[in-house]
Amino acid sequence: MEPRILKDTIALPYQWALGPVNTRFFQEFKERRIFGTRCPKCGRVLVPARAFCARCFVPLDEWVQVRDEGTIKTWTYVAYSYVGQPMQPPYVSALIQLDGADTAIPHLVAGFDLSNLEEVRARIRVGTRVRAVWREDTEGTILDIRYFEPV
Amino acid sequence: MEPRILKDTIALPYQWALGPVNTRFFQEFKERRIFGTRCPKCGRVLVPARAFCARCFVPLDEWVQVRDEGTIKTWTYVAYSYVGQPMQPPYVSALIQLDGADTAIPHLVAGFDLSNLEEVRARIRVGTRVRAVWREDTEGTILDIRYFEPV
Amino acid sequence: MARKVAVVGTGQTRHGKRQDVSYPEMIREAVVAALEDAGLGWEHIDAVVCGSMPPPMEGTNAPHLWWADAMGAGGKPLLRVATCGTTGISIAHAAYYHVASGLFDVVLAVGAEKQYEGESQGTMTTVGEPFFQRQFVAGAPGVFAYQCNEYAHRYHLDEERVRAAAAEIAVRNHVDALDNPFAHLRQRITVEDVLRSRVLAYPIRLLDCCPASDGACAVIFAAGEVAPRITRTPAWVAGVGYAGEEHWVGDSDKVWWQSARQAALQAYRMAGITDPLEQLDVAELYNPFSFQELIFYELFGFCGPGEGCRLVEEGVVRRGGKLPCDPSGGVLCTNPIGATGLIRVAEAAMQVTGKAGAHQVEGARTALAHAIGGTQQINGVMILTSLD
Amino acid sequence: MARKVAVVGTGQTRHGKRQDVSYPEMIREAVVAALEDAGLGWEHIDAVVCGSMPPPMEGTNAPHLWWADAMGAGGKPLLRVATCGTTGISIAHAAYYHVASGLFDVVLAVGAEKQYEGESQGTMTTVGEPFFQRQFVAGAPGVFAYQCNEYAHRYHLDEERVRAAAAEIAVRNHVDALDNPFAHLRQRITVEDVLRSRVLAYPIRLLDCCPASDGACAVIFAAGEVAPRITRTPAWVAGVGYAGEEHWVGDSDKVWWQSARQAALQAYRMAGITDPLEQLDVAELYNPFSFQELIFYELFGFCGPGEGCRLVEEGVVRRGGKLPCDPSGGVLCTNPIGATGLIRVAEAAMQVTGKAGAHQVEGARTALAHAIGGTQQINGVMILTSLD
Ligand SMILES: [Zn+2]
Ligand SMILES: [Zn+2]
Repeated sequence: MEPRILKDTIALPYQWALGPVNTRFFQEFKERRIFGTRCPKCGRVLVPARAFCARCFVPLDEWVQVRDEGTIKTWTYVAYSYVGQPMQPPYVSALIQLDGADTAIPHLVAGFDLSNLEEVRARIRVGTRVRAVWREDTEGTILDIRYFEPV
Repeated sequence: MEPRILKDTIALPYQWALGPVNTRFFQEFKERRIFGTRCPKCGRVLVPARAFCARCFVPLDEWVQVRDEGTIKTWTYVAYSYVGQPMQPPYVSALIQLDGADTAIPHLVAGFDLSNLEEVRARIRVGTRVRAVWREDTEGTILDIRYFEPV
Repeated sequence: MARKVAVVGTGQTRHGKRQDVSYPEMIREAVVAALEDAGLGWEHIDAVVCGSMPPPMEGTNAPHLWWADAMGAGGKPLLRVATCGTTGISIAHAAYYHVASGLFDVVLAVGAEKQYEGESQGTMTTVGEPFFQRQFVAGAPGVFAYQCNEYAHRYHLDEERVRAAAAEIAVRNHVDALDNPFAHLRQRITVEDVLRSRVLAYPIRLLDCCPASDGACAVIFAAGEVAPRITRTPAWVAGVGYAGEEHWVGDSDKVWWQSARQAALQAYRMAGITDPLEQLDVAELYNPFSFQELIFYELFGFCGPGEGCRLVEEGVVRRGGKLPCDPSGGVLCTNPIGATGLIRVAEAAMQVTGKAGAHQVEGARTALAHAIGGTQQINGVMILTSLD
Repeated sequence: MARKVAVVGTGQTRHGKRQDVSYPEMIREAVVAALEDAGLGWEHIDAVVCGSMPPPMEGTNAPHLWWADAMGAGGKPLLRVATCGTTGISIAHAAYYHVASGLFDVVLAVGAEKQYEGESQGTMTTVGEPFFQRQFVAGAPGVFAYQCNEYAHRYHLDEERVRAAAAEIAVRNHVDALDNPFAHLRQRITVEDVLRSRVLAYPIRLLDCCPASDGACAVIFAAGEVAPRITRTPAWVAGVGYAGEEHWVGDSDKVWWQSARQAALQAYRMAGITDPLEQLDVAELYNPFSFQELIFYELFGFCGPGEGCRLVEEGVVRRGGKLPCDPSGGVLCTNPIGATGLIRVAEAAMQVTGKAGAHQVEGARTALAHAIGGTQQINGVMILTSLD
């Protein structure tokens, strides 16, 4: 007898509390401003803004605006798809260090033809400068930046 | 600033392999027959049929048919609801030891007015005899038994 | 013979609906409180053991990674333990093994839950395997209601008497919670309120049932050689016991519950306890449902089988009685599940070191902490003492 | 000083698409094989430590409870560990601590996954926190592709040279897997096949990437006093190292990867290893993506920073070379994730006890096992030796 398979889907709703620091970060984000918090001990500006420093374990409350332009620290061209994937491939995902920040954030790099890997490699490498392209109607989520485009 | 909440739903599909023992169990179930497996060491008939005995750690291959009638070992009347609940309350969930089995299985007890707890308590207690009410069109799942009804 | 180990610090968040903080911010509250209690810096922690319920509870599928910075875990061994309801006591056991092994001197244990961020009962339903049991497991109340109904029947107890004793337990826990600044439910209730509250899963009514809580707990374990240098009041781990059960919900006895009994007996043996009612000063039992507590009195040897009601009726288990149970208000008033078992350990440590504040059991020297988990599949016990 | 501990038995299932068996039936295959290898009965096991990926991977939210009977865990302490990709090595560490603590003499460690029952990459995407990172984490290939591209840039390496070395690693692993009866992918491939296979996440191509596997692994750890009575060939745990990383993916360096380096150095210190290339005979590295292996050569001191390609080019890390890596075919050919780190430990034990069959590295005495997990957040190492 061929062993059988039982199929089903599990769907559960969530409501995640942002807390005060993320709430304020995204409030500023809505206005197209990006903030980090500076650690009084190690001096680093951490982006996105944090409630505490992972290296010094001290609370952070000095908010520092950083630029919406920065440098690609590393990147990848995603050309495969899977169930539950938030983005539609192909796309470029990258770690971007914004000017004024000591850390990098993941986001998309786009604004040019993404259909061909070799063309993408010609536009993007570690060190490429990029600038945020914002949505018209910001909502206070990380997707208010549609993507970063090469400068 | 009031801290914000982010809402989303995560839905993922599954396909669970039944394996040979469960496959055969549900094949018989489709024909309205319930089987256990007898342990050669402790002698117990385990229902649903198992590939091995939890107490003796030996493989089991002696299939034994048990009756679709049995005794309530314990029960509860479920009157609350929650997101993701498989059944619609109110309902009676019970552990039922089928005649010929040494273990009990969870299932529903119904076939009478479930709207009132006191009436349910008058019908159901530990020790109450019940009998399976089968679906017309069995599919080889545990819900081929619609519920057990008091005899 | 294992290395000596003590609890040297504990911390809890305010428990309840904590939508004011993100998950890591909540974790950090508990961690900072435990470090302050121990007088330690995060740099003194050698390893971190943490855990919560299955991750679909909060929809973040490896939460320890998100919590890492809040626990000061960068550059340290970081273990995530998840045994279901037992998680908190499993964390305590695992942290204890870390220290007892001689490889680590100071280990931070962290348990947490944010039940308001997801669907707890929907998640717990998927704890059951998908072929046979999942359809009929009506969340935690459904599972444990089985046990409660079977209990009354087993010992031919008058249902009204059991009902009254359980209500009394619910009232006692709610009253005690008023003296615990961390407790979630803080409301004075009466036996009538319990009996009039709506049925969730018979015989469990709303006021027989724990709340869904957000919250975190942190406990610091230290080796015998270093504990006395950290604190003047170490709470020594005198005994541990931990036992699993078979898988199938209908296979084994959940009234004379083998894994609970075995966990307690193991811990007693290690701690040299032969008469728990005499030798324990306080117990923090895992009582998400009032009725269950009666069963634990019996399994843990506070009384004989079927005699649980008597301990309530005679006041033995209330504050001022011979063996106060759940002076914190218990799980019944506070249940951030992944933290809950660890809160039992923290409360036991607080009691034996005189740090329990308004809910202190006077003169407590030896305390039992306990948790259960799964569809009645795991029991864990830890005994703490101030006696060196 | 920790108590001496040895691996006394290992067992693996056939890995691959295992829709022929249910989850518990698959678990039991590995457990029975390990018990047979050790010549033990399940009654000789004192405690069980098990784990897998986050439970949404298989849609059963506390799988250890479902596995309990298959592991013979009834009446025994049962711990579930889940640290993400590191799970298998975390299980090994936790089981080792159990025995080292002196509380348990014989502990069974079990890791498993059934990737064909759910959506692995969809589940792994939800490992990221929901506010900032989750949208951009393109499953495991996306995360580790970051690391691979940064690596080539950091050391100003010619991309074609790195590409060729990674392809060579992929080919070597596939060839080696043909000698491993448990391996999932069993196909001879060429460098050209790798370079022609489709891009998943640049620079990672299909043949640079591990498969999704079903499978289980079981390893039995025993105390130094009893191990020699169980087996004539104990594989002694000579060193363990385990370290976490900060949370945010963009905060720390994943090329000169601190947690990997620290885990290895801790394990080396404990094992008395000062020159790994000389003192190790074989290494089972965690290489779900071919490129990553180059980075581990460097972090683990097999060569200097930026020199990984040379070890491949000179044949140092192939069978017959000075330090064969992944003679089992590695993660690249077999990846039932929750088992994968434990398979590294099992393979290391098999190698140092001469039990590796057709993929045996002749005369192997000391072996390194390794695993990584999370969004590059945890590294664990265990060193096994037949030298008493
Ligand atoms: Zn800092
Ligand atoms: Zn048997």
